[in-house]
Amino acid sequence: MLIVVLSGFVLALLAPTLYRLSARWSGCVFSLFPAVLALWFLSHMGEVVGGHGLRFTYPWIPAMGLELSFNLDGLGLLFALAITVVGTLIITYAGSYLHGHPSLPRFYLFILMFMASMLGVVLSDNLIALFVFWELTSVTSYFLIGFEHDKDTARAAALQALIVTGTGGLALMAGVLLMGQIGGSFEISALAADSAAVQGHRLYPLVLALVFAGAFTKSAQVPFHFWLPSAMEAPTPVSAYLHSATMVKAGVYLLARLSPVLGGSDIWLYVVTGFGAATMLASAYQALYQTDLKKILAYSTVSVLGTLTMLLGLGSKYAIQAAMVFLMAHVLYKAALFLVAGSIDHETGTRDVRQLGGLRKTMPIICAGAAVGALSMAGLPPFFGFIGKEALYEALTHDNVLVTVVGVLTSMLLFAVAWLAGIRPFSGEETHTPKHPHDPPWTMWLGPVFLGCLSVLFGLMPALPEKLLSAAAGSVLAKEVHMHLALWHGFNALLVLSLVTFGLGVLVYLNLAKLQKVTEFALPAVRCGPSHWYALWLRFLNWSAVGQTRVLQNGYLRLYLATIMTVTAVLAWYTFLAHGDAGVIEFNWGDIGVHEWVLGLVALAAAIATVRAKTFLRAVVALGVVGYSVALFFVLYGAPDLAMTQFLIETLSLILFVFVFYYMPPFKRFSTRPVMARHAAIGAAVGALFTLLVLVATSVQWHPTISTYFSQNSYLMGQGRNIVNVILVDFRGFDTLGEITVLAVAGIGVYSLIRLRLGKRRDS
Amino acid sequence: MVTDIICAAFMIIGTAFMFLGCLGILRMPDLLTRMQTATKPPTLGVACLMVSVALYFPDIGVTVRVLAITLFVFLTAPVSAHMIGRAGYQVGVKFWKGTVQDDLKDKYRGTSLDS
Amino acid sequence: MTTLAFVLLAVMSLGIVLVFIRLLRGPNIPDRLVALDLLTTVGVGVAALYGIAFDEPVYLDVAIVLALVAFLGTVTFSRYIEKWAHHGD
Amino acid sequence: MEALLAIVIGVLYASGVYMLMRRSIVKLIIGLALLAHGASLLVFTAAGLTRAVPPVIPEGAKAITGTVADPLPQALILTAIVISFGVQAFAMVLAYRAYQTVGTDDLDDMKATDT
Amino acid sequence: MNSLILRTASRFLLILLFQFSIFLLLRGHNDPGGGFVGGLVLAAALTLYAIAYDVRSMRRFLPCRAQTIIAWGLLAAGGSGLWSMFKGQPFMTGQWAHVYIFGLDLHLGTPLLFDIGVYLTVVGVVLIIIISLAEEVEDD
Amino acid sequence: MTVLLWNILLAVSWAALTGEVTALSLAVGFVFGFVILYAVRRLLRPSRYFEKLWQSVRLASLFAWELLLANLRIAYEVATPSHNMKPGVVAIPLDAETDAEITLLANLITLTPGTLSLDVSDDRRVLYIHAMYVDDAEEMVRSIKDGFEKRVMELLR
Amino acid sequence: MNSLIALPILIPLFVGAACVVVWRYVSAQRILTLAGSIVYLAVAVVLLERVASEGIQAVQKGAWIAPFGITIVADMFSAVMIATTGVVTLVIVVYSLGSMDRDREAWGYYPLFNILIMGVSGAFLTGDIFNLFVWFEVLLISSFVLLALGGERAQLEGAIKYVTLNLVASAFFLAAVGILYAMAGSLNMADLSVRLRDVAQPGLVTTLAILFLVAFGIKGAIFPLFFWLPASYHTPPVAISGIFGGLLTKVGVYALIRVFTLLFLNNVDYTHTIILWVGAITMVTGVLGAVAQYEFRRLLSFHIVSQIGYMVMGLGFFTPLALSGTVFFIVHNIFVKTNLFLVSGVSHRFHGTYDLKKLGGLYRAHPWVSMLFLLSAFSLAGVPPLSGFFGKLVLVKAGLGLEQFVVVAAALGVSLLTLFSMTKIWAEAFWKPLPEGTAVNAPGGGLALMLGAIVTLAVLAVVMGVAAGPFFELAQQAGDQLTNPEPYIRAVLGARGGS
Ligand code: NA
Ligand code: NA
Repeated sequence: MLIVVLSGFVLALLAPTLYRLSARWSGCVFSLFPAVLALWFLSHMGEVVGGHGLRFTYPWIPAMGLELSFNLDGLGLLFALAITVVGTLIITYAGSYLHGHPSLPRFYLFILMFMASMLGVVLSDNLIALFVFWELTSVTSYFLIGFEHDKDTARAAALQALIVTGTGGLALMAGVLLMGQIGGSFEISALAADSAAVQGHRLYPLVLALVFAGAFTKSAQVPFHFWLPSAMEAPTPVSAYLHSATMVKAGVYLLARLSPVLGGSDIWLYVVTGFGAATMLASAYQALYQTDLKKILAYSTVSVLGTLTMLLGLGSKYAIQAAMVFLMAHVLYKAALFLVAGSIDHETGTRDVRQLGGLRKTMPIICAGAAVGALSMAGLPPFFGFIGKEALYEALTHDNVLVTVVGVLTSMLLFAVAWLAGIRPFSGEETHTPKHPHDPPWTMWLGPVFLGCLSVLFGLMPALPEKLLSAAAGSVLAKEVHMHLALWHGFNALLVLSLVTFGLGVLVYLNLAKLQKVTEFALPAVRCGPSHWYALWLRFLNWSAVGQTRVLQNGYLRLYLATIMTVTAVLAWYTFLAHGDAGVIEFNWGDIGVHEWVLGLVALAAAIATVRAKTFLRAVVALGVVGYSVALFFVLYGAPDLAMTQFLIETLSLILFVFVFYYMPPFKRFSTRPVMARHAAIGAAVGALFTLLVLVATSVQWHPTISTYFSQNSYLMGQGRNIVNVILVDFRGFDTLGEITVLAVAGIGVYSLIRLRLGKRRDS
Repeated sequence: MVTDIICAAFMIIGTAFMFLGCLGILRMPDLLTRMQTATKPPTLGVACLMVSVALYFPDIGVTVRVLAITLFVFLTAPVSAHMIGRAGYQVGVKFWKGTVQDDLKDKYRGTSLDS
Repeated sequence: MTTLAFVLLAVMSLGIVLVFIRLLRGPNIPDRLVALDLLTTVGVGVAALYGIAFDEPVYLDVAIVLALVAFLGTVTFSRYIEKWAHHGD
Repeated sequence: MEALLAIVIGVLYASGVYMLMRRSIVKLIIGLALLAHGASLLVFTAAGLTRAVPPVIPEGAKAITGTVADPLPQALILTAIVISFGVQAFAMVLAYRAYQTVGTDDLDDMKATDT
Repeated sequence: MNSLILRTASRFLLILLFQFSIFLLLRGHNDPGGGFVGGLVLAAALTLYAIAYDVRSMRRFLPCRAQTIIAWGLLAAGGSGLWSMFKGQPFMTGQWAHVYIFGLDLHLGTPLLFDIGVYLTVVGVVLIIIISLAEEVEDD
Repeated sequence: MTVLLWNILLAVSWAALTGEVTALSLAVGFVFGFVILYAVRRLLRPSRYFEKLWQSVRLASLFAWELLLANLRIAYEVATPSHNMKPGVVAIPLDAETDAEITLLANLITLTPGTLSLDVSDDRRVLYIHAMYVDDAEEMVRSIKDGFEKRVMELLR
Repeated sequence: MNSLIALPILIPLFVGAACVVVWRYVSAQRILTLAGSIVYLAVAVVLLERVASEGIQAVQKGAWIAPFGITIVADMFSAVMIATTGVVTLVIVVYSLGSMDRDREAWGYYPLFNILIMGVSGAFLTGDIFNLFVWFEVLLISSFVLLALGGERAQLEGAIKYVTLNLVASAFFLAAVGILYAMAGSLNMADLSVRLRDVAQPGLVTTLAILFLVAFGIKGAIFPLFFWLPASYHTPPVAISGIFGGLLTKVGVYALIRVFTLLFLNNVDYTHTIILWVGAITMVTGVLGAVAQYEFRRLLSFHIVSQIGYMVMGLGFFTPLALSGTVFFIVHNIFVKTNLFLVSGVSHRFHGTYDLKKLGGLYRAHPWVSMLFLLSAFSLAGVPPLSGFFGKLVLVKAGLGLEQFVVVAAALGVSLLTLFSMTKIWAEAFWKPLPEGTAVNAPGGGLALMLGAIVTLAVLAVVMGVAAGPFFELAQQAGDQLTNPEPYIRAVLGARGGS
């Protein structure tokens, strides 16, 4: 199993290299891989439908609760087959569709990687592993959508898809982690076994919201659906694969997979059903307004995803069964229709339905495939789509009238859409198109034809997929399910509904233009809403980013300093006043000798003189006085070594000052009085802070210092009488080593900075 | 005892000379006259204080250092004065109104330095 | 002797104040420089008095260093003042 | 005594901070120097002051017996002084180079790398 | 702009201060002084000489480039700590040898070598800064 | 010869500085002295030494006397409220030639009564001094030339 | 034997000094530096292995017993940081051999680089708070010089801000150390940890903690103290940007973590809450800053700030899991961020600009370089299964465990925006067709070395993700040691466990 999932990644990485071996037949060669996988999955069909799911566990990062545990049950198998079978057809198709495209090797890389990730999603039992694969599908789809990256629109669409699904992904991540935390395990099977623990927890609504965010964005539920139509910038094989058969179903898959854990509650019911219902109706409606073949299909896909979501929300046995059937039907016809759309685009050079017509003559094989797909989509017998719709109606009628009405309305609209997308380009008169169309090579019609055949076959012999679908529904419902599918149920209410649907559908199609005009008023609300938000969000993001940066990173060093100093002063003062103990401070003015007063005042006056100096030299002289005063303090309090060093260093610093700033212009007064006052206030706050800290430090001593050790051992062990020096070269010689290193680097730095002048050379 | 008295005397004289220099630099009217008072009395003051120190610490090491300091001060103080005076003259500091003679003015045309 | 040294230290401090006033008042840079030079010379004296006051001859070493740096500083400053003068700043 | 020094330290920090916020690059460097003085005086004062007894073990003794100034902060400050000398020397040259290359000492003209 | 008086004085002072700096270096372990102060004094003396004459004249006193002095200083200081590592003791464990010459008990140890490293580094650094800056100013 | 003298001088001063006048400290001092002199060998010129001793004592006593006088005079000037001085810059023609002579002379002048060496002319022929009491400039020039300059030249030649 | 711990400090010192000795012979400097960095890496790996198998290692420098001498101590956190430093150093050296210009090489690049590594290693290994200050200064001065080396205008302007603000931080740091010593009487961090436990005025410790927070916060570039970083990190040559962006800022974070797990635990509710929120705001402001940028390296620089926020957030959570996540995240970030800078250098080689608007077409022209960028960029954005994902995962998990939902939401939002700006680079520099008028340069010599460096780090980003297990176990050990300082204290102070 590990090989099944991971080999895709390995092959993907090798794809660009392998491609060179046989560029011409690369599509066929690479399609062998999913075909083999499909066969492998088919070979396990017996065990799975017999209720003996396969489980494989490999440790990955146990410390993070991350294991590669794969579960092949009905639901997983259904999806895995969809992924591999459609994958086979798509890759075959793409080999021709993108033949000669410079980036074709990379296409294989990403599509194979995507496929492997998708398999990982539908097979993982570990939530974190599932999430890992989930994110990989988002990322690989980013590259697939942006495949034609020379186009601005493709890049924008790729980004949009990534941002929307990425946002959902992050929510899902939080949801997954919370779920694991609440439920005590990251294995879905373990969580499902104890779903009460999760659902009873006070954070359950949060978990639910997060998981929904992930699933709804991925499966393009309203209001997050807008990315999917934009994503039609992708090459058609990608749309066919990702945006009909696989990735967008990942959200639906997630809801199905987690419904034993999270489902069954009222929130689940209302939220999931509500979003699903809104999506199915709104997108079906929007589909009518599209002229781009692929966008029509995209909106219809969104609508179906809504239907599936709604069914998962309802959660009843019928609903789940219907979901499985409907899902399979959709995979079969929608992938086919996308491939058809791609072929039309490829052959005629346009996808605009208004420009297309009469293609049945020039592209007969494609036309056949398209017709089957469209009729199945329209829900007409004897195609599998009809069975799907029947199952849907059965589930809805078992529930309530509202959802039934929504279902019927959606089906009605989709009927018209199916006609628009699958029949209209082939019927009527031939039109003039940019290229002269004819049937594409077999690799490009194989897909629609094969899928069409399956639609017919399953429609006529529904018993064939019955067991698999039962097993899948069983996985969702966590109990054994025995479905019975048939084309003909007798003349009952469902049939009436179907007939009504067809009738209305025909009416809608025939009066499309009028209908469009009548309902136009609702369009902006539906269409512009969410994608407009995205645009707004982008603009807001950019605005706030630029604005924030302009405010914070404004380039004025003094403002940076003012900020830092203010933060320091405010935070430290607040902390001291709120937590500190001001009572410990002892003032002692009595013990100051005259010379100490004088020295202190001189130091103060010199500091102030430095600040107020009007010329550079005055400032330097005053600074020198400050430095010498400091040295004299060292003299006064028993630090001759320090005093000597300070005198020498201060003098050398002054010399450097004079050396360096020899040619600098005289001081100018730049600042206005209020600015200076503000800066003075900041300075005072910081200065007062340090005065305070010194007073505190001199008043408090919690523990005796370690200095006694030095006094005792400096001569005996360090062989020196000057304790300071012994500390410097021995006890704490490491400090000194670092210190002379600093000095050395400073010296070399000055040297190099003075001598190496790339800036000047380039300027001149 | 005698040593102590001599030591104290030198200390007082030395300090007095130094204070004299400090007072002079404040009181004198122009740069060069200030330098006259800032150079000579403090140099002598340091010498006196050094004698006092040498008497106070009867130690050969101290004595040598005292000699070294005295020598150093006597060597450097005039050089400092010379440097400052020259610089002051060159930047064209103004003489006191009572100045009677200036033989140097041909050598430099004083350039004014706004300090 | 120690007491005497302390008293003289106070006198010396007063002297420092006087020099400091000159340092602040200028009016020209050379005036300040003279003041600074004198300040360090006084510092040498203070170090000597301090050594006596606290019976600690190590301050003599400080005095030597102080004398050295005073000279160095003064010389450098004067040199640059001259340079400035010639530079026409 | 600590009280007076605490105020001196506060003023040094305050003036250093104030100077850092000027627009002239030279004042910036002066501000850094003031901060460095403040920091070394702070370390010195905070650890407690002892008048005039250097931490030197007298000739003949094997260890300190009486009260001496705490040697450890002195060693720390010595390290810090030397470090800040090196760093400031570099900062000065950097400022000089910047002045030379940008052609002004006004820091407000040196914000091309931010905006 | 040169001053004869200053030049003559600085020649005398250089000799005296050189000796004083070595004195400070060697006795630093027992009295105030040490590698830093010693190095700074010598550097100050050389700076004085550079100011009195010019940097080129001062450079003639250096046996090698200033950065080489710095490097050897670092190597001496760092190397003084290696000794003990070869003996299996932690880095920078003091190694002392008691040398008896002319009846005098002399303490020679790695901390002294360390201090010499400090001395060399300090001298080298101050000089390299002064040399760079002075030549920059003289170039202009 | 001079080098050797310098070297011995340095060895002795080293011993004195360390406070231990022993064979070892002298030897060490000699070694350091040698190193130092080697390092600064460009500074030294041939010169005589011992015969100068007497002259230097004479010069020193003259100097000490003048120094005391100078300071008392300044003390009077500073301590009294009014200024009685007549300052001025005076040029003194020089007979002294070598660096050492001129420097020593200039230093001595600076430390003595009311006079301060300001500068030496570029051709080393004139010493400019600032004097606080220029009553008679020529008398002043003469006294300096006969006093300090003569003795300095005696000593250093 | 235990001198092993000191070697990461000594090797760069001696190599650096030796490079100065052979100042005129650049090739000798290159060989020395390369050899030194290989030996360093070997030592670092051995040290890591030793710490993993034998526990915390400590050596008393000069054999002076703690807390009187300076202790060098390697717990798992330090050992991991040293090992990371070893890797990055070697990579940068290789990259420098291929990319550094002759001028800078001839004017001290290699010695300065070595000393920088010395300072970084010292900071990671020292057990003494003042010694930490010294190593900070060592790495700062080297970074100052490296930043300004060459003296181009942008470098100088950036360096002034960098130098000033870091020196301010140093002044605060020094003052804080002085006050700490005055009140607690020791400098050894383990000893201080014991001494600060029961004090009469815990509020004063908290006040002091704030001072350390500001000092290290400036150095580590947290909000609102980070201004120097985006002002300067994009100005020097790329190899220098790389080591700065990757390694240098983490030293500040390291110090922050060290003192706030060892010393300042008197009022965790107050201090670590501040840290937590500061972390949250830091990551948001940083990433917003990045969104606004169109200069490759400046964009990366703002991301540094943002990711510092992530690390600081982990400290704010202050649980073993969170600190493990932080350690993991730091290591990941060092590799990945360095690599992104290095990639920017390659793109600069090709087109002579860092401006994303002028760049383009790299994906078409250099697919392998693009893949290398992608691995790092997506790792930075936390895309699974690359290294960044696991760091994020653990931190988010830790935050959720504490029910810090707002902070976690911020972290996730930041992750999204990181992805957003990484894809901006991707879309602009790689996907977009090359705009008219942008130069196309021959890559010149040394490209193979540059790419070799990049490949190494990209592989590491993948390995740290796909095989995150062993790495995370080390991080877990580090996190456990950080939240339970007793073993550290015992290792430093011996059985006494205090003084
Ligand atoms: Na205290
Ligand atoms: Na104290």
